[in-house]
Amino acid sequence: MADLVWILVSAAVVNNFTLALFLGLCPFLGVSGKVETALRMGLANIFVMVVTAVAVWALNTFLLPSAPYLRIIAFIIVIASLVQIVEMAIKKLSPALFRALGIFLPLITTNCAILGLAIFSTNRGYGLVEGVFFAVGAGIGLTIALVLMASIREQLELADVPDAARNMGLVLILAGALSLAFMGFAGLFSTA
Amino acid sequence: MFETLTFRHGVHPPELKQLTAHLKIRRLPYPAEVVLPLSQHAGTPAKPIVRAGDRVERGDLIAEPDGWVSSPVHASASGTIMELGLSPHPDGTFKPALRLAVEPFSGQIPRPRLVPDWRGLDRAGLLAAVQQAGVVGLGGAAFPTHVKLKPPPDKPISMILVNGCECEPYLTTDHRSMVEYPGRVHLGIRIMMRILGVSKAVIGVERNKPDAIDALARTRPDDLDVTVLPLTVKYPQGAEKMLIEAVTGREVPSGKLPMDVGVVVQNAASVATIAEVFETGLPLVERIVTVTGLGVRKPANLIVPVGTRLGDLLEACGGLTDDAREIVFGGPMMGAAQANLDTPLTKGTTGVIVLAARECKPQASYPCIRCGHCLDACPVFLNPQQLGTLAAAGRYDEMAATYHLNDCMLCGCCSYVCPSNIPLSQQFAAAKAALRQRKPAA
Amino acid sequence: MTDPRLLVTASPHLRSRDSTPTIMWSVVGSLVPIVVFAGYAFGPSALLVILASVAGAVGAEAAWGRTGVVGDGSAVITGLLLGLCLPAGLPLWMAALGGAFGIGFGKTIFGGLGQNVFNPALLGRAFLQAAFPVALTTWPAVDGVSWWSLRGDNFALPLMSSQVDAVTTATPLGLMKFERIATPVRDLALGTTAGSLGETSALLILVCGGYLAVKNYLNWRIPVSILLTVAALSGVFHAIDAARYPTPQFMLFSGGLMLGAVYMATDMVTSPVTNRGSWIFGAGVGALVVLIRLWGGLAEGVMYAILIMNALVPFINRATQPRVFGTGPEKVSA
Amino acid sequence: MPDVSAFVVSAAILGGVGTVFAAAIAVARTKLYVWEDPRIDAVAGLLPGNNCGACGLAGCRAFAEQLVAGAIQPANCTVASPDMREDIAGYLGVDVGAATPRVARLLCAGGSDVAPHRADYVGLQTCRAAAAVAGGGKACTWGCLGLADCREACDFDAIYMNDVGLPVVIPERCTACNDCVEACPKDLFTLMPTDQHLLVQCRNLLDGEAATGVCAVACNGCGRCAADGAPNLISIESGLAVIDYSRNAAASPDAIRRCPTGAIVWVDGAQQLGRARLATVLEGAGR
Amino acid sequence: MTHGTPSAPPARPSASSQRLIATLGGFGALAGLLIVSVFVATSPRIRANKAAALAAAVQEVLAAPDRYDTLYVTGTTLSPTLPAGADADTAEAVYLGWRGGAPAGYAILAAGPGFQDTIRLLFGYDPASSQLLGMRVLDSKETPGLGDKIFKDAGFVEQFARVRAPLVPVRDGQGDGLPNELVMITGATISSRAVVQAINTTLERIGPIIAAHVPREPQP
Amino acid sequence: MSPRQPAPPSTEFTKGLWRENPVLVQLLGLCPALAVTNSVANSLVMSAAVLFVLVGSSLLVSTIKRIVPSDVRISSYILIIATFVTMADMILEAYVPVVHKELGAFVALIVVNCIILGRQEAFASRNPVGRSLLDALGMSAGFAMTMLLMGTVREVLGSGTFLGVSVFGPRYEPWVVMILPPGGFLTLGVLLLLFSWYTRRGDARARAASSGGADVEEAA
Ligand SMILES: Cc1cc2nc3c(=O)[nH]c(=O)nc-3n(C[C@H](O)[C@H](O)[C@H](O)COP(=O)(O)O)c2cc1C
Ligand SMILES: Cc1cc2nc3c(=O)[nH]c(=O)nc-3n(C[C@H](O)[C@H](O)[C@H](O)COP(=O)(O)O)c2cc1C
Ligand SMILES: Cc1cc2nc3c(=O)[nH]c(=O)nc-3n(C[C@H](O)[C@H](O)[C@H](O)COP(=O)(O)O)c2cc1C
Ligand SMILES: Cc1cc2nc3c(=O)[nH]c(=O)nc-3n(C[C@H](O)[C@H](O)[C@H](O)CO)c2cc1C
Ligand code: SF4
Ligand code: SF4
Ligand code: SF4
Ligand code: SF4
Ligand code: FES
Repeated sequence: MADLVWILVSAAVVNNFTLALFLGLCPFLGVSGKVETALRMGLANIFVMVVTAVAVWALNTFLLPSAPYLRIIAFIIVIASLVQIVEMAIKKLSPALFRALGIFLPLITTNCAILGLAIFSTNRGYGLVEGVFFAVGAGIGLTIALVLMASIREQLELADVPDAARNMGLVLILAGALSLAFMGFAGLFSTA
Repeated sequence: MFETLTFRHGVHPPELKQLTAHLKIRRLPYPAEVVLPLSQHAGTPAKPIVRAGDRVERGDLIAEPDGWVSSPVHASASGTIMELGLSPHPDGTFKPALRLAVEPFSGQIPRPRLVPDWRGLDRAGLLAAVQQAGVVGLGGAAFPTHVKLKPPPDKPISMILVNGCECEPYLTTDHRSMVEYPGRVHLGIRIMMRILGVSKAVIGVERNKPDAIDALARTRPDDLDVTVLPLTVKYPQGAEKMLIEAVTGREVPSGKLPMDVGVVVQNAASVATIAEVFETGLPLVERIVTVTGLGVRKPANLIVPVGTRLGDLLEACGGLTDDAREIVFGGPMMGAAQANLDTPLTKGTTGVIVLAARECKPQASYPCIRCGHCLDACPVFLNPQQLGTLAAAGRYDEMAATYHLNDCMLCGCCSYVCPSNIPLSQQFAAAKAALRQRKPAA
Repeated sequence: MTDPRLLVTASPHLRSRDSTPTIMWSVVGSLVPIVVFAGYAFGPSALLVILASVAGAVGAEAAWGRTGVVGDGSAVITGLLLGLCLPAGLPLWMAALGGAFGIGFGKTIFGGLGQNVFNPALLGRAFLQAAFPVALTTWPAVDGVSWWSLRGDNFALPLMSSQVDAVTTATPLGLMKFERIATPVRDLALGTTAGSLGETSALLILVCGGYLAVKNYLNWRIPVSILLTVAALSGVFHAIDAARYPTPQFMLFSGGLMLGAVYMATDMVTSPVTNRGSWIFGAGVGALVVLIRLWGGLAEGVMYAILIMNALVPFINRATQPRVFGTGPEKVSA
Repeated sequence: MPDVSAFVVSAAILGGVGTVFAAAIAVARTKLYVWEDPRIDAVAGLLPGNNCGACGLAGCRAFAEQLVAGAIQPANCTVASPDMREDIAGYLGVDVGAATPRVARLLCAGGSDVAPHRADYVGLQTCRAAAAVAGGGKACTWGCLGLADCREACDFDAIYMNDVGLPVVIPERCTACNDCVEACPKDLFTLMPTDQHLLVQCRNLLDGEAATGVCAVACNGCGRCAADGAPNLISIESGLAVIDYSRNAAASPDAIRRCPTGAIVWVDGAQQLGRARLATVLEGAGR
Repeated sequence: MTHGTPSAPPARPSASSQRLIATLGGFGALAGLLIVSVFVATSPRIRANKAAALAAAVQEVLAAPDRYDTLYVTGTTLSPTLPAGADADTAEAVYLGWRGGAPAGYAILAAGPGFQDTIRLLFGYDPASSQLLGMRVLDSKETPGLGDKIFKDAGFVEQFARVRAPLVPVRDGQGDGLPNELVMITGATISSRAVVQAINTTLERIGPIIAAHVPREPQP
Repeated sequence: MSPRQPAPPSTEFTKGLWRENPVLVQLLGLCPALAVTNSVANSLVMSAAVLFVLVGSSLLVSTIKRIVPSDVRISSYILIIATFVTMADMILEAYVPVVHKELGAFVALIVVNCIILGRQEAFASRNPVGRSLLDALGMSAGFAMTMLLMGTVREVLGSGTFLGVSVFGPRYEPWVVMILPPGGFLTLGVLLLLFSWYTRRGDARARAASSGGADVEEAA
């Protein structure tokens, strides 16, 4: 249990996917403009990550032992196709949910964070439960980073930012500051 | 009870009332000309019924109300109507007004009893008489009094609340009225009680006017349920929502009126005026005005004919000092600066403050440091910090939709406390104006 | 009467006397005793380090800020506070670099005073700590050296590492975390222990902060909620396992908590504007301090706790908009 | 160790995975597909994307939907260049359509040289804020305050403030989006078709010397233009000349010749509002 | 972008399902073939690299044995053969070194959470004397300049060739001189403790298994 | 760019360097740009891998673009890209094992690198083979340029070395933060600010040069 907590906390804050591992930055910059959108994107991410964790576990257990060199390609295809199908299903079954979360799904599919999750949990040899905890932690971490950044950016939209700094450079510097702040979580729960 | 009766938040500006608080009310000599705007009240402007060259006596009707939420205008002096033209208005624009040349040596004797005796009137008659006498609120907004005295039947009124706070610094108009005419206040309450069918009245007075509290308590008629309630000295204690909160502990719901909580709030001088018009039979043609500030030579509390031009008034007060710099109608917290000495005083002018240059050095503005002092000051619990940032970005719709701009009463507390000197309430006034202008177009 | 040339301005025509520069310079004034105490405890090195970080901060403000903003005094505060959370033996070039980074990347880039998200002084320190972790955790010993001696290689050449091996020692928090040795609270309160320049005299900081709180230049709710949260949480854990977790008194008076709670968490620009938000912010800082100190990898967590909560401030502000008069359930505001 | 079987296995796995998911997608797209006219996105992509609302619709995408539906014509987008309109028309196979171009016109010529301030306004430097403080301190309370709210409101950089502090509209850039009209607290902008040339650049309701006392180029209501212009084209209402544009066809520059203050003008292209203009007006009026 | 005006408005999806499946299936098979070819070409080198890296590490922690055997942990015993169903790359193993015909100690893998992320290391251990023989960090993300001293600080690493299990971490200058004390790195206490902890926990589990194992030199 | 005539081939190459630089302008592929630029060597190897994948898949995609049905377009591209990535991964592991280990998962993550998929979607699937090749080369060069820039700044400040060679001498105090995550964000942030400052200055100049009468009057 303690290990599971550590996996979750570590993925969420200590080794935050966005701020410490540099995963999923393109959408991080793209959809962190509004808190509302950021939150939805985060939730959609958690969902896809859990789906991914399960798929990865299945692949690692049943298919890949016989052909480990197909790992990358199998992961990506399975994830991409799964998400596409889920997307279509949501669009059909619940248009409201689709508008809220679904529109982010294609953005997420082709995103480092998802494949990164797959590769990390494979490298660390996570089982199904550990993998899901890892996925939830990573998703929460991504959501935290997105929402924090979005609320900061909403505030800065009204600030007197010099024209020359009104671009993504500023967002990256903010991410740097956030990343500095998150260094405070280093070593959390890692030593008894 | 010590220091308990008040509202939450608010500010403590210096009171600065000592210049005129002790001065007896005097009568201003008639000027050579008065200018009577057709729009001296909230609501539809009055319709003129005289033409250039007409001769009128003091108190004669010269413009009649145009509908229910409207108020008539009466000649404030005997003389001749010169023209109906545009005249500068206290709101900074030019508005239609009747110019009247005052007869130089007239005794200014009005026709007898233009307003009937109140004792013989029923409710409807009283209400009609109040409207015909041109009585409007003298607390600043000049809202026609008869409208407030006829609430819709589904809004039962249980209390009359007389606003004797005069929380604005400098002003002593209501103060002197209460000290010198406490009987009129009580008579006014009696008449309002009859109109509204209410038996309970409370007079709220800030503790810094002990002589007024004393005078009102001394003259209180035994047969009326009237309480004189001393209140904490804090701005804006006199704002009606704050006053109601202090006295009843209830909040007037956002977007609602005092009558929604069963209260009618009327300024003390307005109440005295109701009594006065019935007592004298003369409609509302003059009012008490405090002329004060470091920029005027002889500060005074004056009875002034409505329509007297600012320049004439100041001259009667010894003129401006050499360093007079800014002239404000109303109190220093909410009053409006005037650019034109030809502007006439209207029924709603509570005071004239002349600020000296040393009082109004323009202070440098700094960026907002998010100190939150404005949030702690705002009596209606808005977030002026956020509103100010949104205003600067021109996001007026968001201000109204999310941050309750419409609840802002422009009291100026936020601007007063802001250490960065951000003109918050001015931004809000501008935002409201922009939204108002945009609304009808859309 | 001749028409005077009148002025027309918007109401209100009266303004309170406080102004932003007044507030800022008052804070500077209130920091003077703390700086003097740092000088007394750590010798000339202390004053040099503080001077260097102020120079870095003010220099950056003058170079990159809008014209004429140095006079508002806020950059001086940044420099002073940064200096106060550095070790005395730090090479001066690092102190100046920290000040310049804090102002440049923590403030002017957002548009200067009032626009920043993170506390510039702490951002500068976080940068320094991540850049030069060893130098930033080299604590000179408090006693056994003459007042006049430098407490480290303050004069190391820019970009170069220090050449002198100073006498160093562990901080009370380091001793606690890694050795489970508690320093007596009396020593902590009086400031006779090792640590950064301003984390030494908790009592003095409380007194100076009290002055600012009385003048309403800082929001007392923030330090109060931080200290209460730390005391409560550490009290609970100490009660559960006294051998493992330090006493609340130790937690309150050790490390940078006092300086952080009184002077840094209260930076109005980077803390919530609402009073309800301030309580939440303070509680958050307190909880994070306890979390990092008790279970984190670092001995001290005040800086990171405040920075992390800084990042949450826009969110807290959104979530704690005041209840507008005449709407919703009536509540008595704090 | 890799031998032939590895090749077979991997080809089979990947081929199989590909096949399975292709089949799944094939099923999904028939069962789950939600159709949306792709032309809407395409047309929205061809529009300028300013979302200015000048077309009267809620942004460019709404305009695109209407275009695809055939409810409106490409020319209704005043912001798009002629090329862009043609692209859209070509793409949808419809007519570009025609709309009379309109531009914003300023109804004031009282720059700082001719219309003085009575009092010094100090405070927030926007027209909107100043207007609420004793009208901004300008002697003519109808006149332009020159604090450029309109320029700030214009998304198309079509307005610049000239040497006497008046906003000048650059007709080539103006898209008639109405933003400046809404921004001006003194209601000094109006959108006019470019084929209307006669214009009274004044809204001051005072007459005679009261008017010229506050602004040298104010309309003083003397009535000369009404007399010189076509019958019923111009009338004087409360001290101001008012043009009846329904009779625009009868308008000619004759009407402006005798105007003593130059308040009425004949515009073609940009309005002339600077010092240079004043010199010619006053010279022409023999003053 | 160069595509300018889009061409004809795309109508509803058109391709037949068979074509879909054929395309994706075909590409899949093709891709599989390509990858396998490269795999076949590179895998000997990759394996050699890995083996070399492992050999170097074992060399270091067992003080240069002549050679070593891979023993897989099967339940509570060690066996030279891969347990059924396990994968050679992932199955837990220890390495038994031989020097001059005698066992030179076991090289054991250990891992544990460090300051930033998991630290993975290999250490040499002699069950007879409970003596450590050496330690090498294989993988860590510890902070450069601080935490990375656990493999860059020679003084720290050398201690592992002498110290006895179970290890007891002590601060510099504060130990009692006992044989199982290990001096931590000042400024990187956490990382050094993490190393100690990882070794101790691994030994707790594997120590008895190793102790029970009788080294038998397999036939060359 | 005029939508009607195609641009000369040379600009297909040069646009990627500056005007449409994938990292600085399109803000794509940021993850590797931040994650692996903590040393110049890593940056270079990563750039080479991207070059290999981008060029390979662009060639293939532009060749087969006609036979892929639109519903499985993206899936097929991903399949193709993943194939090249897997190949690159194995080749790197075989020939530069040390760097491969440092790059970690980021070689595999080239699959989802937004630059590559973006180029297939936006360019290779609509253009002939030759142009696609130029485009791919240009984009890779632009990527490599930025990576090199970042790698240089971060290695020089963060370790005091360039490609492992000391720059400031032995007494240099490295700014460790530069090779940590915050340093990556800060470096790219500053780079973007400088870039935008530079382009804005250029724009302002161009504007001043081509300004019409109105702007002249405005200046007066
Ligand atoms: C649009 C409007 C409508 C009002 N209608 C009523 C009304 O129907 N009855 C009433 O008693 N007061 C009415 N009031 C008067 C207000 O209660 C209040 O007394 C007046 O606005 C002056 O308040 P102030 O000086 O605090 O601004 C109305 C006010 C406004 C602005
Ligand atoms: C901020 C503010 C302060 C006010 N202060 C006073 C005051 O001190 N005395 C007063 O009679 N009315 C004051 N008013 C006006 C009252 O709200 C209310 O309109 C008035 O008492 C109604 O009486 P009337 O209609 O007779 O004027 C204030 C209004 C506002 C918005
Ligand atoms: C940016 C940064 C990185 C750090 N990295 C490590 C690390 O990798 N390993 C470690 O044990 N401690 C690390 N620390 C923790 C501190 O140096 C901590 O004070 C130290 O581990 C304990 O100090 P001591 O050994 O002097 O008692 C780091 C601290 C900071 C601020
Ligand atoms: C009570 C108080 C505390 C402050 N604390 C800090 C601080 O911790 N760090 C800092 O850089 N500036 C501080 N300032 C100064 C100023 O608010 C700060 O530089 C702003 O963040 C710059 O926008 C403080 C100011 C006040 C009034
Ligand atoms: S002016 Fe408006 S926002 Fe400001 S304190 Fe008064 S009511 Fe609140
Ligand atoms: S009082 Fe002024 S500085 Fe303080 S938060 Fe409000 S607007 Fe900002
Ligand atoms: S804001 Fe006015 S000037 Fe600018 S484009 Fe719109 S209508 Fe024309
Ligand atoms: S036209 Fe109106 S908005 Fe424009 S500067 Fe003049 S007053 Fe301001
Ligand atoms: S490279 Fe784009 S999300 Fe990582």
